[in-house]
Amino acid sequence: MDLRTSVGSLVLDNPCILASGIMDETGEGMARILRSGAAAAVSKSVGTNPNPGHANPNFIEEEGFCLNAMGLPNPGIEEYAGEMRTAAACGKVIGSVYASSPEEFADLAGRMEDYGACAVELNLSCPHAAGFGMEVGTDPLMVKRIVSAVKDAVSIPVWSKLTPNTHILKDIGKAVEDAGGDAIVAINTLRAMKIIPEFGRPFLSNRFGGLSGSAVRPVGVRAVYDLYSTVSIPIIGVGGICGYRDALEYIMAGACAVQIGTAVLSGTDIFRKVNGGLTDFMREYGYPTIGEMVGVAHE
Amino acid sequence: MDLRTSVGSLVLDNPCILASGIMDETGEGMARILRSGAAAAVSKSVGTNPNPGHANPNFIEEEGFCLNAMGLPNPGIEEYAGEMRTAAACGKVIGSVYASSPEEFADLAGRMEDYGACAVELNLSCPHAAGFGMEVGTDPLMVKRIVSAVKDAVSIPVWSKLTPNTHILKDIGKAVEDAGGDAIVAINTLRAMKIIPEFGRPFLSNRFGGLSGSAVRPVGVRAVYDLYSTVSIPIIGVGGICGYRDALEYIMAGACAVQIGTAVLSGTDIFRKVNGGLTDFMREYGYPTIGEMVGVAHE
Amino acid sequence: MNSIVTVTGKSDFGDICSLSFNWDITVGPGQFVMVWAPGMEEIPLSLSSVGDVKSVTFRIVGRDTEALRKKGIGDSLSIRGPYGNGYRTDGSRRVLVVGGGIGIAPILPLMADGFDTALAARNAGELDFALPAIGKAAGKTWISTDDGSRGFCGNAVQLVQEILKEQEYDEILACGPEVMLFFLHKFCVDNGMKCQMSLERHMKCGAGLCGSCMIDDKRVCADGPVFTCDEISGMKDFGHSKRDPCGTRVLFR
Amino acid sequence: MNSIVTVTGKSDFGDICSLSFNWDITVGPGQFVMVWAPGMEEIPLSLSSVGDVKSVTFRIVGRDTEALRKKGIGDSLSIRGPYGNGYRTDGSRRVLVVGGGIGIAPILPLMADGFDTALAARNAGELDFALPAIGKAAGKTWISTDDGSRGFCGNAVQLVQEILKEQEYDEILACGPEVMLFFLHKFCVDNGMKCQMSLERHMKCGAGLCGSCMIDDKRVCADGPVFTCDEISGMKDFGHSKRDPCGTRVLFR
Ligand SMILES: Cc1cc2nc3c(=O)[nH]c(=O)nc-3n(C[C@H](O)[C@H](O)[C@H](O)COP(=O)(O)OP(=O)(O)OC[C@H]3O[C@@H](n4cnc5c(N)ncnc54)[C@H](O)[C@@H]3O)c2cc1C
Ligand SMILES: Cc1cc2nc3c(=O)[nH]c(=O)nc-3n(C[C@H](O)[C@H](O)[C@H](O)COP(=O)(O)OP(=O)(O)OC[C@H]3O[C@@H](n4cnc5c(N)ncnc54)[C@H](O)[C@@H]3O)c2cc1C
Ligand SMILES: Cc1cc2nc3c(=O)[nH]c(=O)nc-3n(C[C@H](O)[C@H](O)[C@H](O)COP(=O)(O)O)c2cc1C
Ligand SMILES: Cc1cc2nc3c(=O)[nH]c(=O)nc-3n(C[C@H](O)[C@H](O)[C@H](O)COP(=O)(O)O)c2cc1C
Ligand code: FES
Ligand code: FES
Repeated sequence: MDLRTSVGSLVLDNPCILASGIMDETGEGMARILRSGAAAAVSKSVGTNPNPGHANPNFIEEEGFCLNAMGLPNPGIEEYAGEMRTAAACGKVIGSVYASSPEEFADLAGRMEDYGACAVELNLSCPHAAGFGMEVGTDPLMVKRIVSAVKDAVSIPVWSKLTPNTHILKDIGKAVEDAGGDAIVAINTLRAMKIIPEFGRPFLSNRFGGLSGSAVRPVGVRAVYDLYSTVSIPIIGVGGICGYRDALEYIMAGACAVQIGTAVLSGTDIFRKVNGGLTDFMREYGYPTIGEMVGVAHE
Repeated sequence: MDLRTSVGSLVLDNPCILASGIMDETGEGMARILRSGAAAAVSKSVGTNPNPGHANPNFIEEEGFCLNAMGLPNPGIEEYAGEMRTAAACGKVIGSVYASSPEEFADLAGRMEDYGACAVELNLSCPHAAGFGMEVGTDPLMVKRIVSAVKDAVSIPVWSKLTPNTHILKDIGKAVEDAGGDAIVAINTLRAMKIIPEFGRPFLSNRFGGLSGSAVRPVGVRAVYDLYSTVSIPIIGVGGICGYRDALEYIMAGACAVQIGTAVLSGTDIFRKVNGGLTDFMREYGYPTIGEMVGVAHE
Repeated sequence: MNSIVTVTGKSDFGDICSLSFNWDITVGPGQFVMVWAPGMEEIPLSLSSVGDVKSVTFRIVGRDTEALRKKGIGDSLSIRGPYGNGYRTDGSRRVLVVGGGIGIAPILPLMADGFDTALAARNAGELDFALPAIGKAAGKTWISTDDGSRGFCGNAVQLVQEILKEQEYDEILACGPEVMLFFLHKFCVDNGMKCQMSLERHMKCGAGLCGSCMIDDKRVCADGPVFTCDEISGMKDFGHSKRDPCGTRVLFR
Repeated sequence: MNSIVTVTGKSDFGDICSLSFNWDITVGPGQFVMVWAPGMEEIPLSLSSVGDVKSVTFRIVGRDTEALRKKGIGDSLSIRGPYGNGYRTDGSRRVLVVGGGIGIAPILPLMADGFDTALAARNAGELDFALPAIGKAAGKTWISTDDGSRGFCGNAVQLVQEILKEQEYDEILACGPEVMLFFLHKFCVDNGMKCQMSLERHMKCGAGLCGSCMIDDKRVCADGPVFTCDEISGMKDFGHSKRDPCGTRVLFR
């Protein structure tokens, strides 16, 4: 069984990538995940300036899902250089960036390339950061301009991470493809809220947050399925993957690789476990490569 | 403690309503739920002609959520007269209708009024019926035309049930309000999919379905919170309510009543249980009426 | 939650087929599952054995049962459930189990539990699938066929009348065509016997949500499929009408 | 999942406050919770008692601890957790527990378990909150203050050196300011003693996801907060630098 897969020109040892925002604020955090069996790690989404993110409370886990509103905390692109270099020395790192204009995106992406990123991931999808994320990522024209600007600025592959909080996901996917984007990552979290009745107010300091974990998997699989039927660039699936069968849902829906976030709660060995499960499954069901499984659910 | 609440001019004995599509294909099913403590029941969404819905499999329950693609099965508005009359004899019934044009919506709504419905609920949100539901309900202009046409045709309150599968929920809510809609119901299910790896294909015959149950509650609460800050007509909250604290999340987000669907899986006594829990909570936390709790999480 | 199980055994008896599989879930006699594989619609089937190895036994009556019969050892099936309440037996009553036609399949687990059993079918061939179970039965068994080609000549109700001449029972547990159950229920009511009967209606969710399987205000999938004598007595639809997949009421012939 | 608990007890000792509440969850000594109520930011606090009644004991150092101290009996708190690994004690080693300053709070459950304990503080007043626990301690207790106002005059490391003159131990379990732990760790390494130490970093999720609490490649919230002597020996950041809420590295003074 061969777990290797490729996202366009980028070849990965296995399909499992660390999702952005998970243990990746520091270079050593990413390095550890790379040692734990992930084929690559996506960095924390980094902006131009240092950002402490939203105040606590900004995270809660419930049965079946997590809600977070970290608010994109990061030390700023300048300071992040060291973290990227530490991580990139240990394996493949994808630099995630957020910005509010095409120029700023292009600038940040260029820095990530300089720092040794093997690809850049554009955060067009965070649901709880005013002026960023899905606020720029639900306008197909804006998305097109951002992707074009970044494509002009870097020579590494450009991935666009999209939001499921829209009825025009296919249009946005098309915009990415039209602008020359190299891959689409889907999904980011669902815009959500938790209220504490005893206090009569929202739990998260930011009120709104993003839903992740098992609960969003059926939405993510659907999004990947929808995109696969619309674009021909590679798709990376993410959202609620907790085991190999979840990863297979995404792969069969059309993803050539997957990202794992919330399931790191169950341990950093999740990457090894998923890869082990995939190997056994492929042996039992006669799939020689990951590629043979990509998109089969469309047949 | 007084559990009474009102949705505009409609006064309800308690805030718990049966959601559309649950045990309401028949009049006797709705009658049973009304006897089980629900203040009102929403009928199955009914269209002009008989519709067997999508083929089996069209439902699956997992931990924390259900996925369904019933495909709006119903005997057609003509045949449904008997069911409505049976149910309306036992209590308040809201007639849910689906259609693809303003005229058809108006026609169906008129029939529901004739049958004794105390309000009509426009299904602008089903995520798995081609040409209906969210396909008409994500275009604010179309929504406005539909609501206007129905308002002209009936004298009972007109509720619009909206989809969370969009980034323009507030615009749609505004369109409903502008057209004179009497209330907004949020949310319908999230468009979603489940793939069976061993078979390499989607489980649901329709491939796409709708996600319901606990998993969608944080999305529903957020939607109600967003709408409450946008419109001033009443809002009815629905999505993943399994207990009184879940109902309180919706009420405090801005809902004056709630609907319960998937939690009927746990028993038809869910309505009584939620009402009991609400009474105890209101006593302990000093809320004399439901109305005092509506929207408090915005303060 | 569905389970993907692998078929480990298969037997064919004319137009009746039985598939067995390992499925590590506790199931009671009378409970059912929703069975699916690509290429067919998902259908409800009762479990015809409920030990470590489970099985379903079905008559080929249409497209989906035809598709299911094509499955062989090693093939995968999607199984949702178990759903429904099953028969309640507490040992305090003398019980006679009655199965008619393919309705014999769901009562095979009761037979395996040692209850006395009456089996009725149109002809001898239609009973073949039950012969292995009859061979192993610890309780008494009686057989009737409409054409007399095996056992007593007559229908299920007539067979029960015969049995009650020689033996006393407090309760009847039954499964079979609704017309048989209708007359058996009437017989029980007339003779002051308790009964539990497994009913059928068109099923979609199987779990008690969609409301497509209603008889009056009861969901066959979740409140049943096994109902008591009293519950059935109150059902206006019983023996009278059912719902098609649109929810339209259809009268029995 | 957070729990909403009701404060059932409160004590104030100068700038140290203790709140107790009923919370029906199993917690081990050294584990912590994220505590919140409207009007404050959520903060990590170790449990200072882990029996049927739980408590947190905290020094007022800023806005959120100030807000928390305003809570009284009957008020509600949101509690997330318990998080972290806690101290591992298996009875096979002779253990000395060492607490410094507010770092005494997390080791009170160990004291309640009967372990011998050394408590160090700046002055007598800062030890007041521990007196009830010292009164009830089954194991030996030693005290030191920087100014000699109570017990031995000196810091925690000096106190430990004194204790080891009269008594043998295999392992030290400690909590306190990082500078104290730094020298205590060095002492353990130099003297071939095992140790476990509870560390602190800025926490957001508390659950091991967000990565804001990293020391080297370890998450203090999920891989710690209690680390072994060997783990700490490998930490370049220990006693040297921490991360601010942006993730920027900040050197200790
Ligand atoms: C609780 C329950 C348990 C059952 N157990 C058994 C069993 O153990 N063995 C067995 O042979 N049969 C059993 N049946 C009946 C079985 O489900 C049908 O024979 C089967 O669905 C026929 O499908 P088909 O496509 O082959 O035939 P079709 O040509 O589709 O239909 C033939 C007839 O089967 C019935 N049917 C079809 N689809 C459904 C459905 N979704 N739900 C209910 N009935 C349906 C209808 O009466 C229909 O007229 C059970 C039914 C129920 C409700
Ligand atoms: C695992 C753990 C257990 C702890 N247990 C206790 C305890 O039992 N008793 C006790 O008094 N204190 C404990 N603390 C420290 C406590 O969390 C801080 O004192 C508190 O957060 C200060 O908040 P503030 O707003 O009052 O002060 P601020 O003015 O906000 O900050 C004062 C200092 O507190 C620390 N701090 C602030 N916010 C955080 C945060 N989110 N995470 C970590 N540190 C923070 C920083 O060092 C900061 O410089 C613990 C910390 C951790 C990480
Ligand atoms: C704590 C946390 C922080 C996150 N931060 C980011 C981020 O900075 N950038 C981003 O693109 N996605 C971020 N995400 C979203 C994840 O990368 C992922 O898309 C989402 O959580 C769904 O996957 P999962 O269910 O496997 O977690 C974050 C998610 C969580 C839970
Ligand atoms: C089996 C099933 C059938 C449904 N049918 C309808 C329908 O006909 N019309 C409609 O507006 N919503 C329908 N819904 C959506 C529910 O009314 C409700 O909006 C949704 O399930 C979320 O609420 P819940 O989590 O309480 O179930 C259906 C949901 C389920 C699970
Ligand atoms: S089949 Fe859905 S309620 Fe019975
Ligand atoms: S606080 Fe988030 S990983 Fe430790």
